[in-house]
Amino acid sequence: MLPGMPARRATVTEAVAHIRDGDTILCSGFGLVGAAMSLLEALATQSTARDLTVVSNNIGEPGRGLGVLLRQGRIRHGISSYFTSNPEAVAAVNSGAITATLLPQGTFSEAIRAGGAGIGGFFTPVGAGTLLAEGKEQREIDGVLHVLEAPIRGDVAFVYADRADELGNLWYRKTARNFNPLMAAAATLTIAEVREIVPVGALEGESIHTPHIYVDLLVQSDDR
Amino acid sequence: MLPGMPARRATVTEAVAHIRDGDTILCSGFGLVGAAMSLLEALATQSTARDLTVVSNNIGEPGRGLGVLLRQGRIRHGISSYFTSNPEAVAAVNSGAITATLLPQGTFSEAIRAGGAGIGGFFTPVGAGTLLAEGKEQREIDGVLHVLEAPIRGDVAFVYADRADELGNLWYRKTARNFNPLMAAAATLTIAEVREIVPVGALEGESIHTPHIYVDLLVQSDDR
Amino acid sequence: MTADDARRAIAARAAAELKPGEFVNLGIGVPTMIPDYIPAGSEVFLHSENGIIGVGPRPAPDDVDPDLIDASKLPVTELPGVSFFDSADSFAMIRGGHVDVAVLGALQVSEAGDVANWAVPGRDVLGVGGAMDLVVGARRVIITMTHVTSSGEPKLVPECTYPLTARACVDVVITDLAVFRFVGGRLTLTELMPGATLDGVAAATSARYATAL
Amino acid sequence: MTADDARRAIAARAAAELKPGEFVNLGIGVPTMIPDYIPAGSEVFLHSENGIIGVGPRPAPDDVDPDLIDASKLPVTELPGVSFFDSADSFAMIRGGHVDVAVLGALQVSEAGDVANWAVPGRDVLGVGGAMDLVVGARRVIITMTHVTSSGEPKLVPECTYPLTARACVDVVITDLAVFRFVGGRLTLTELMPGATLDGVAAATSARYATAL
Repeated sequence: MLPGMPARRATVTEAVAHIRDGDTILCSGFGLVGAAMSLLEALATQSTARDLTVVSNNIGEPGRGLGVLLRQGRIRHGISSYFTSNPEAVAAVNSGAITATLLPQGTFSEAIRAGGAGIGGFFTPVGAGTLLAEGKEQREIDGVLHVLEAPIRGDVAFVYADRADELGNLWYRKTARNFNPLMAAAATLTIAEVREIVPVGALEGESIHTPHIYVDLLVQSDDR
Repeated sequence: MLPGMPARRATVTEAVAHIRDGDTILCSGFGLVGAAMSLLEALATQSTARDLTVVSNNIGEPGRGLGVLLRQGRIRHGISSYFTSNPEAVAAVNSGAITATLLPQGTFSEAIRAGGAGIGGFFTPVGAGTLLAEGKEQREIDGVLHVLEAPIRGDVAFVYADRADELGNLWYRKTARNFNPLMAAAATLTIAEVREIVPVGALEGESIHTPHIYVDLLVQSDDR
Repeated sequence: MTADDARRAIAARAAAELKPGEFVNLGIGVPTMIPDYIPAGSEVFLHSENGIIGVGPRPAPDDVDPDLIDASKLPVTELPGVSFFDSADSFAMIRGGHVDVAVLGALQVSEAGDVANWAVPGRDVLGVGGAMDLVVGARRVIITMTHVTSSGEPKLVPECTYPLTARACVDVVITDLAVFRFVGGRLTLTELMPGATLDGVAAATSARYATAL
Repeated sequence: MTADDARRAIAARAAAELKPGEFVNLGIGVPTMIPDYIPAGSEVFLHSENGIIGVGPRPAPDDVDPDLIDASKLPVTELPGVSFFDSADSFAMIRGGHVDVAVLGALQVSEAGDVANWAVPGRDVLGVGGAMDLVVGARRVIITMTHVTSSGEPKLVPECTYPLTARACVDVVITDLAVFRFVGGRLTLTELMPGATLDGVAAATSARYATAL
């Protein structure tokens, strides 16, 4: 979140102009559900930013979502729980075209939450004693081996919401919520692609999933 | 959460019969807002459980909520961010009648969340280098001093919700949400006092704050 | 018995392990067949780690909702009382011990209850998903797998040779030949599947195990 | 000037520090008077750590909603676009650096920007609330306080003698005598309050400071 700015409306073109070479981008979505497809398309077609680190549960699918950016050779590093859903991402790691950090999905989620929540690190029992804990600090807590995991933050987050009000409060539909609230909180600049923008007051205060404090730019989705 | 049981309806009397001597009870509420007042009253008048550890942002008010239990001498230890809102709690600590653990409110909240979320501990910059970090592990992370905090769990949680469906899904109203979702997730037995019980399906899936996986007993509130 | 029959027999047997009121997470593969064998009204609540409790059956093609999928990324329906939550909350549920049962496939299970189910040495080690979280966090871990690999190698082994998912976390193993439980920490054959024999199981198992039918 | 006038002057001056679009947390005491001095339509969004963004004015007695309070445990109203969240999420916002400004009272501020505002030695050290989280987490920390204690002791001191809330976290100090900022890490007097003099400030301040009016 940038300091002192309410969410502003922007076009996808204006939005992706913020992405710089070397940026870390948090990309929401479980597979392509809840992914900001219009922003990803604009990033592929209207931006030349490269050497990107992408933090995303999957690296898109072949030729779809982040998969386009991968084919363009603009991804330098991926942080993910499941590269395997895009065979081209696996091939890119194996050929050395990109580097990879693999995390258990719960650790991946919790690390992004920690990044947004100002937590310096956390101990989890998940992955302790396995290949994925190699090189990380491990210790027994109450007799159970835990591994210390670091927070994850991004320069930019691409999130997708079904509805936003004009302030930038977000509401996610069904399982499209997934990583969106975590990523919205963990980036310096949070760009929300939304299906529908409603007047202030149209969302119930108890039902807002991401308060507008986390949202910098609102972009109308052209995905559906 | 007890294994393998959907939320069951119970009277306050049946509910407080689960409390044993020496139990740790997570008591929600910021002041008395969002506190399970019917359960607290039943605990005071219909149970003799003693040597209790109470985890609550405040130890009630004089003669109200947890303040009644305090007067009865049934609290052994308090974990709180603000004992000061009940002068009798302060006096009890100073006389040695109860022992106290003071935590910054954000650390208190995060520790309960960690307890429910299976996190073994977390580093926070808050409190590092102060009196409240004494005796705790501290380390610099990215140049900032952090303190390691442990998770908090309870034997029982008393939570208060405005609405529950018959499965035990909970919905909290306005600022009465406060510690309720955290505490509901961090106890072996979670007892929810609710203003209104509605049919299954009456709460929107996206709006449920505490899924019924966390709720063991549902009690009708007689507080309002 | 065809391979599909074998898989269906495993799924049906696994379904019988689930008790009313339990919150259950079903992994990909054989576990996704389990809902077909859960009687209606049994009050087994299905959790999927992408953020839902109250998963219903697969929809008819015309009823697919693009925002409603399970962890296999396939369309599902929702049951009354459904709730949705984000991924951090979902894995808080799993890691925090709130999910009663996880049913998953495996590549190997050791006689100590270790499980390997995410990676094959020498092949890509680039997808783990929620497997580690589920076997560590769920109160009861049920492994469903064919008894041997496609080349006939035992999967119930003295020690896992594949990269571990977690140590000492398995409670029940259901294969096309038998059901095993860890009784007092010891791998124990407790039931033969229809048509299987004790000798057949012994020949197909390299792990040491007790027998208590 | 009465004590209440002095407090109101501090609150009015603090209000002028807040910029449109900022998310602001107001502590107890003088900061609670600040909303009276924020012009309508200024788009300053008030956060209260018990779980709300969009705090409105105090309600008329007949309009009190028992479920709608601020961190002082007093009734408030809600503005359009209000959102509610739990305490872990609220402090994630604070600690994670999402709240732009925290305005709090203090017992002492040191010339290094340390603040002590939760405990007096020899008295009860049993209430800290959200003070530590706010001064560590907020992007900008504005301290509002009377320049000296009721017994005339300076509160702007070389080194805090009261238990610390946090080190090197203060950005602006507004008292009844002056406004100070940390400029290049150095405590700097930047403005005199109406009626105050440089000599008067110097006499009431034991911290070393630069002057840049």
